[in-house]
Amino acid sequence: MAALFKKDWFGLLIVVIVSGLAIAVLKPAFLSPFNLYVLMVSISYMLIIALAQMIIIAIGQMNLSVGAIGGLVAISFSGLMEVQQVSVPVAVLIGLIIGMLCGFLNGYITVRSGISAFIITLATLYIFKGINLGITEAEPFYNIPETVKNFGNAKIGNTPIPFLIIIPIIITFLMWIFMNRTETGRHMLAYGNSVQSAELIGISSSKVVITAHVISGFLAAIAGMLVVCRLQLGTPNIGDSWLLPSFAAPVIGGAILAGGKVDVIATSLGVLIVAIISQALVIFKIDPFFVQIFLGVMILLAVFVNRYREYKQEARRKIFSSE
Amino acid sequence: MNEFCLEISSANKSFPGVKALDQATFQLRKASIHALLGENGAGKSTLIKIITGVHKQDSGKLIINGKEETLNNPNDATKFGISVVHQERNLIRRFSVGENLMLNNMPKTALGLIDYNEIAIQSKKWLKILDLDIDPNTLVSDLTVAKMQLCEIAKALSLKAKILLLDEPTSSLSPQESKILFSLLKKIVREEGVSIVFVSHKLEEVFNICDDVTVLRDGQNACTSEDIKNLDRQKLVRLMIGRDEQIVKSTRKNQNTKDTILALKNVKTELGHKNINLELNRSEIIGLYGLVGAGRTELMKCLIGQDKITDGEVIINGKKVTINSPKSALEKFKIGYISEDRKKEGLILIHNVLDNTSITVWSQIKKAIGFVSDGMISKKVDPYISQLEVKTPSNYQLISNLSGGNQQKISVAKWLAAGTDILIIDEPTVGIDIKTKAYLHELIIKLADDGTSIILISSDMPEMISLADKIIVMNNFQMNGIVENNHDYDSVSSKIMEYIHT
Amino acid sequence: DSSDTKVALVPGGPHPYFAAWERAGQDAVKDFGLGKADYKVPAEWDLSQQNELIESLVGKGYNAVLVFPGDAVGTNKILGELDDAGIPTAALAGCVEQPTKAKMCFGTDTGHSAYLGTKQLIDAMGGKGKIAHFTGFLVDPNTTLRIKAVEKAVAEAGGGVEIIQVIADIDAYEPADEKINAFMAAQGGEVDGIVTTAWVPAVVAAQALTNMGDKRIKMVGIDHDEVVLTAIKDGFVHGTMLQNPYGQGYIGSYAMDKIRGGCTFKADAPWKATAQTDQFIDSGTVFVDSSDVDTYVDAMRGISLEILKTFEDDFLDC
Amino acid sequence: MNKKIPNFIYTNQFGLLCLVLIFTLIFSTSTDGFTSRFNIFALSRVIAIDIMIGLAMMVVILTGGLNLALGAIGVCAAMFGGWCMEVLGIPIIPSILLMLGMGSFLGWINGIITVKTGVHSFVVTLATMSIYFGFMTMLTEAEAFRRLPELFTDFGSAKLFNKYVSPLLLVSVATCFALFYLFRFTDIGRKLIAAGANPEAAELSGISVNRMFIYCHMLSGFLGALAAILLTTRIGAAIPSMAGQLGMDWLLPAFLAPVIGGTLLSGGKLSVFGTMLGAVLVTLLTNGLYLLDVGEFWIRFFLGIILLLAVLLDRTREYFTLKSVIVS
Ligand SMILES: Nc1ncnc2c1ncn2[C@@H]1O[C@H](COP(=O)(O)OP(=O)(O)OP(=O)(O)O)[C@@H](O)[C@H]1O
Ligand SMILES: Nc1ncnc2c1ncn2[C@@H]1O[C@H](COP(=O)(O)OP(=O)(O)OP(=O)(O)O)[C@@H](O)[C@H]1O
Ligand SMILES: [Mg+2]
Ligand SMILES: [Mg+2]
Repeated sequence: MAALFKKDWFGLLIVVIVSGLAIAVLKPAFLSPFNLYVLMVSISYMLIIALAQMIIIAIGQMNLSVGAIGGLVAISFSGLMEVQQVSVPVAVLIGLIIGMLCGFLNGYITVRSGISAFIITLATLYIFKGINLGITEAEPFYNIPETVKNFGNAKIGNTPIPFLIIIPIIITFLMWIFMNRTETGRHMLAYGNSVQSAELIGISSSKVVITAHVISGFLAAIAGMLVVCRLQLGTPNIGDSWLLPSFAAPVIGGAILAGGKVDVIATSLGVLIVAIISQALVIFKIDPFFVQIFLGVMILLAVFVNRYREYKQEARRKIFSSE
Repeated sequence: MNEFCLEISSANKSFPGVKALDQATFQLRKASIHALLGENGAGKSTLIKIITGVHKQDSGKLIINGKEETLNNPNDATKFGISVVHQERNLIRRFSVGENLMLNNMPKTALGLIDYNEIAIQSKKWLKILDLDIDPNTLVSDLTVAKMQLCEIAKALSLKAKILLLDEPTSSLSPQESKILFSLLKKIVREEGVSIVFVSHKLEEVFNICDDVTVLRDGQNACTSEDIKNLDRQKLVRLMIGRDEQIVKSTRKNQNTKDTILALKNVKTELGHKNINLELNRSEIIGLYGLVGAGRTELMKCLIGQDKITDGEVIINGKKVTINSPKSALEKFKIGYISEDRKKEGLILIHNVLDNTSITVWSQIKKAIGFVSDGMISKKVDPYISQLEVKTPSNYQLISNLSGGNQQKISVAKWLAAGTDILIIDEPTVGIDIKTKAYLHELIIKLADDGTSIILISSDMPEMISLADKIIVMNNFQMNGIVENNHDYDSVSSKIMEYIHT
Repeated sequence: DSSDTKVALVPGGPHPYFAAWERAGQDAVKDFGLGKADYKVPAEWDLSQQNELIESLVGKGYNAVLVFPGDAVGTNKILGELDDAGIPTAALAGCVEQPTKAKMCFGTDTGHSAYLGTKQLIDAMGGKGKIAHFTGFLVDPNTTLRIKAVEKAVAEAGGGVEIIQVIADIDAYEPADEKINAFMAAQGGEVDGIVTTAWVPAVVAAQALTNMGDKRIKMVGIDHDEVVLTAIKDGFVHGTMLQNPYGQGYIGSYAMDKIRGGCTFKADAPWKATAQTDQFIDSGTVFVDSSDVDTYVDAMRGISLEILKTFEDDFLDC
Repeated sequence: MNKKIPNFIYTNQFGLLCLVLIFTLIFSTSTDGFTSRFNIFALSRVIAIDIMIGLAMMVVILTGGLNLALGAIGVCAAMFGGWCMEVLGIPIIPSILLMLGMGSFLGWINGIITVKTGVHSFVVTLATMSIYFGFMTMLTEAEAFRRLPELFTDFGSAKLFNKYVSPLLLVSVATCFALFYLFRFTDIGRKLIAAGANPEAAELSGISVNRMFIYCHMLSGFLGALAAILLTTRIGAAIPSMAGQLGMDWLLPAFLAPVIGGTLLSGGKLSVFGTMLGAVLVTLLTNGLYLLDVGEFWIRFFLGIILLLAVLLDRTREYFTLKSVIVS
């Protein structure tokens, strides 16, 4: 228990459990299979989007172009299938390659120029979104193959678990391994902690930065394609609304924007909290004119609860250190 | 054919506005300990950074094991068996000690994943070698400065390098810790044929362990690979600073005022201090001595209102007061605190010399509607900057580009400029060259003579004994006793040690 | 001279709704001998961007502007300034609020369209049941009009119909998907009808009903997104309220040319009045259900030609 | 001791100035209409507002934080002002003061929460963005205030200097000078910068860091309100959607200008005139591209490319100037 208490994600877990229970008691429909299904669907791509941002936060940078990459991949993916009649696996592959290329571009230019990733990805945000609009002229692609549509809709057996969430779960697991158990992952965190120290230690900036951005692009690509599966159409707007949520989840999960401190589990719980809050707003039929206010207050509350735990922990450490 | 494992010939290195190395030459004999000495800013760290591939020389040759080589990054240096402890701490604060030690060379499981058990086991071994009793799973951010430094040394050793570069490894170590380190260094030189470059401002250490000496002055060689046997302290100092060492004699004028300016009575703090009683008179220097971790810094932070005093009385000029922030400490009670951790708490590295030195005086010198200009600031702080002989191309140089010693001078200068009544000075001469150290000592005495009351925290016993009027010995967040200082090293130091161990 | 007329057709941002304007402009150039009638899209869906674009177009020599107002009020200022510079303007597809310097509003009365759609829905539900309303950004004044119009239609239906939930601010696909599905999960069993009054919610709701395979819940959508039309054909959506973007661009360009040629609007023209303006010309709003979803394009063209035929006589003094 | 201030030509501002001049030259020779009176006037107005938005974000970036609620604060201030002028009939000047007060107040709330809870301003302002905007929508029911005093709205269309320049630009430039003065020549400005650069060191040097951070947030709210006032005079009405959904349309210009202008995202370093030039550069590029006829759907693409080239070019300049310093 004490070990649990020390974990970054413990407070968030409490928030999730308590709010989940509270909502379930007030509105039993919250735990209905269909609602759980819906919750999992919305978590599925948000989780990947959050991880795509998290890995960049880990190295102390920001990726403003996650949404633009996701959008570009989404329309390439659906466009290839509709216009070029490319088969699904090939389209997926090309989509992933595009995502990684975009990420590589971000990372490469950032490292080579020494300009802050914030500016570089802001510029590439325009570029990727520009290509997206240039290709589509703002018109969606509608002819998504049935297999893709079915994937977006199917549940596993008789459970309320959507097929869609399998990939995010695998990816979250892999990301956890990557950030905690691989040398490259640890080097990324070290780099995020202190660029100067990392360089003196002999960690290669270009390797760390480019890898992180490529992974970020890769994840954004997956998210983009998952959204296509889910929406069953490839609209150029995919990704437009990703930016803030992509930051919100890791930051609610205690990530430090300056870098070096991120946690995969806490980020996942951050995603879950945001999803639960926005679902609660619907379930409780909050008047549309109040929705924004509630949303803001809930986010603050969630963060405060987590913060309170840190507070307690700090107080304990102060007393410990005197003994 | 070549007895040198590492050579640098006629190296030049410039930074914007500064020529850090000017035709510098350096030769490291195999299986020897080579002292690299010089004043602050002489170019020692720059030389080391060239050897480790962090910087690239503008011209000049780098010869490793007889062959000319080019190093593009720190990893290249590692490949040649060069490992280093930089002057700045380079541990990843949010990682555990063990992981930091093994960061370049992580043990992996069959699956290619990091094996944390193995990390703990291996790192434990290296910690043991330095007599360090730290759990490898401790976070670095929870360590004291001294322990961090020891961890870095352990890390450098763990690479089993043939050439070991130590840039001021002992700057924040206690004599005991240094002693352990030195016997270890001697052992690896003797038994494993390792060659060591040793940078330090503590000349006793140099005479204690080094074989050869190279001295840099303003980036040029003042001497090259001189055998230590041919040198004595006086000669060495003359090589470094171009004149004889001035011995600071504590000739305090008016230390007999009985005008109590600050008193703590039965103070308790939220950090765990208990029963703290202290009386500071005008013009008095009180020393706080204790081993690292005794809670001296913390006590002072409570005094200036950074952390809370929970019980007891603080009396300033006879009046009971509450100090709730460093701001009111400075503005209302004229108390200043010179931090021991200049990078984190003392200076603003991304700002220039002028802004850093003047940070404490803006409120004082402002005119109507808060007007403060660079000119006004310069007028106020320039005297202190030049008095301390800060080595900087201009007042607009960024602090991060100054050498460590010069950074320390700035963090002192800003408090001189503030003109406080009570000055708390925490480890003032860590990493400071002997010339400046002597100067700082004179300065502290002069300040006290001129009416400032000083609380001096130092882990440097000789420094403490030469400066303080009385010495309070602390251990474990409590006061163990007070020693009246008669400036006789032997008797006072044995009394202090006695108190520490009670 | 018509060949001097250079019309810019400026939508609010990149959006498929307006795609027909491009074709309409080209056809107008051909059919009426205009100098230019170009479709110019702001890079982003943002009032300031739209203003910047319009200003740069004027800088480039366009001398008539048809604009989908980025904001019903906020766009007025620039229209006034264009008017001062002798450039005629009109609001297209959506209206600006009076007082305005726009020569007319040619488009859809958004409130009325929502009202009619809700009426259709209530009919389809047999005059009673529970309704949910999904709509766009609350800060768009049109959204408020739509919410009120739906309420009005419901009130007129007597006590049998009730609005159980309004979900707004879902103009992006991902949040729309999340919220609408959450609604279906919580209220899907209770609700009998859905009316959507913005493009994205219509698409997402149609998709959700299709995915659920639920034909019990009746839905009336808006606009002509393929997803909505397909769902109508498949019977998952009852119908949709269509507008006439092609006609808007085509006739709008024509009207601009006429005005530049010296025509003025008649004082006694058969204007319609809406909540926003009383210089409104309906570009045609039709309700389409499964019976006419395949032929709606022709129907629309018919309406356009109908309007064009009498446009000069009814509205203009030349 | 050498007291020379670093040479202007080595600074980021100089690089930006060059880029602005280069692009002005390119656009004025390769497009028709760029130098037309109408276009320059329109540009000056857009630039004025973007500068103000950029400055408002800059002063929070100074603390190492962000103010996502900037747009929401702006809209709230504008709507509040509209209400004062239209409904309460308060005269223009007091109304403007009230709007500025409103902006500062909302900024103050951001600051207080950030400082007292220690939660990163990103999350705090993400939440307050929702809250402020939600209250605004709820109270106004998204109704605009359109019957503002004519004197007020005329200001937005007024033309100066042979009808080339909007007075809004003068307000923004004056604000730049005021901020420059604040940060360069007053004790409080210097303290703000020091607190942002290294809070711990600043605190121990007798600066009340918390108070400084609150000031920064208040100043941000104040400038946000000022931007909203300019925008309101330009639009001629106070409308809830003037900064887009949740006020987020302001975020891009808000970040672009200061970051291009050399303000450090980690705090403690800013450049007022850099921010100004950043805003000028971005607006210039957008305008030029619209005029260049690159195909409207490709505009964003080219804007991105040029932006990238611009920062890379500036980087190269920096590299070479640094080299020349070493040599000398
Ligand atoms: N990155 C840098 N940029 C600019 N100047 C630098 C940089 N690094 C060092 N310098 C300058 O080069 C000179 C030599 O610095 P160096 O750190 O080598 O001195 P040092 O001998 O190690 O001094 P200390 O004993 O204080 O550590 C100094 O004047 C310093 O200000
Ligand atoms: N960042 C930290 N986190 C947790 N504990 C800490 C931290 N820094 C210091 N401590 C603890 O506080 C105590 C006192 O620290 P510190 O070493 O600064 O004392 P000190 O007497 O001022 O020593 P010195 O001045 O010689 O360094 C130690 O027990 C140390 O473990
Ligand atoms: Mg050094
Ligand atoms: Mg200490």
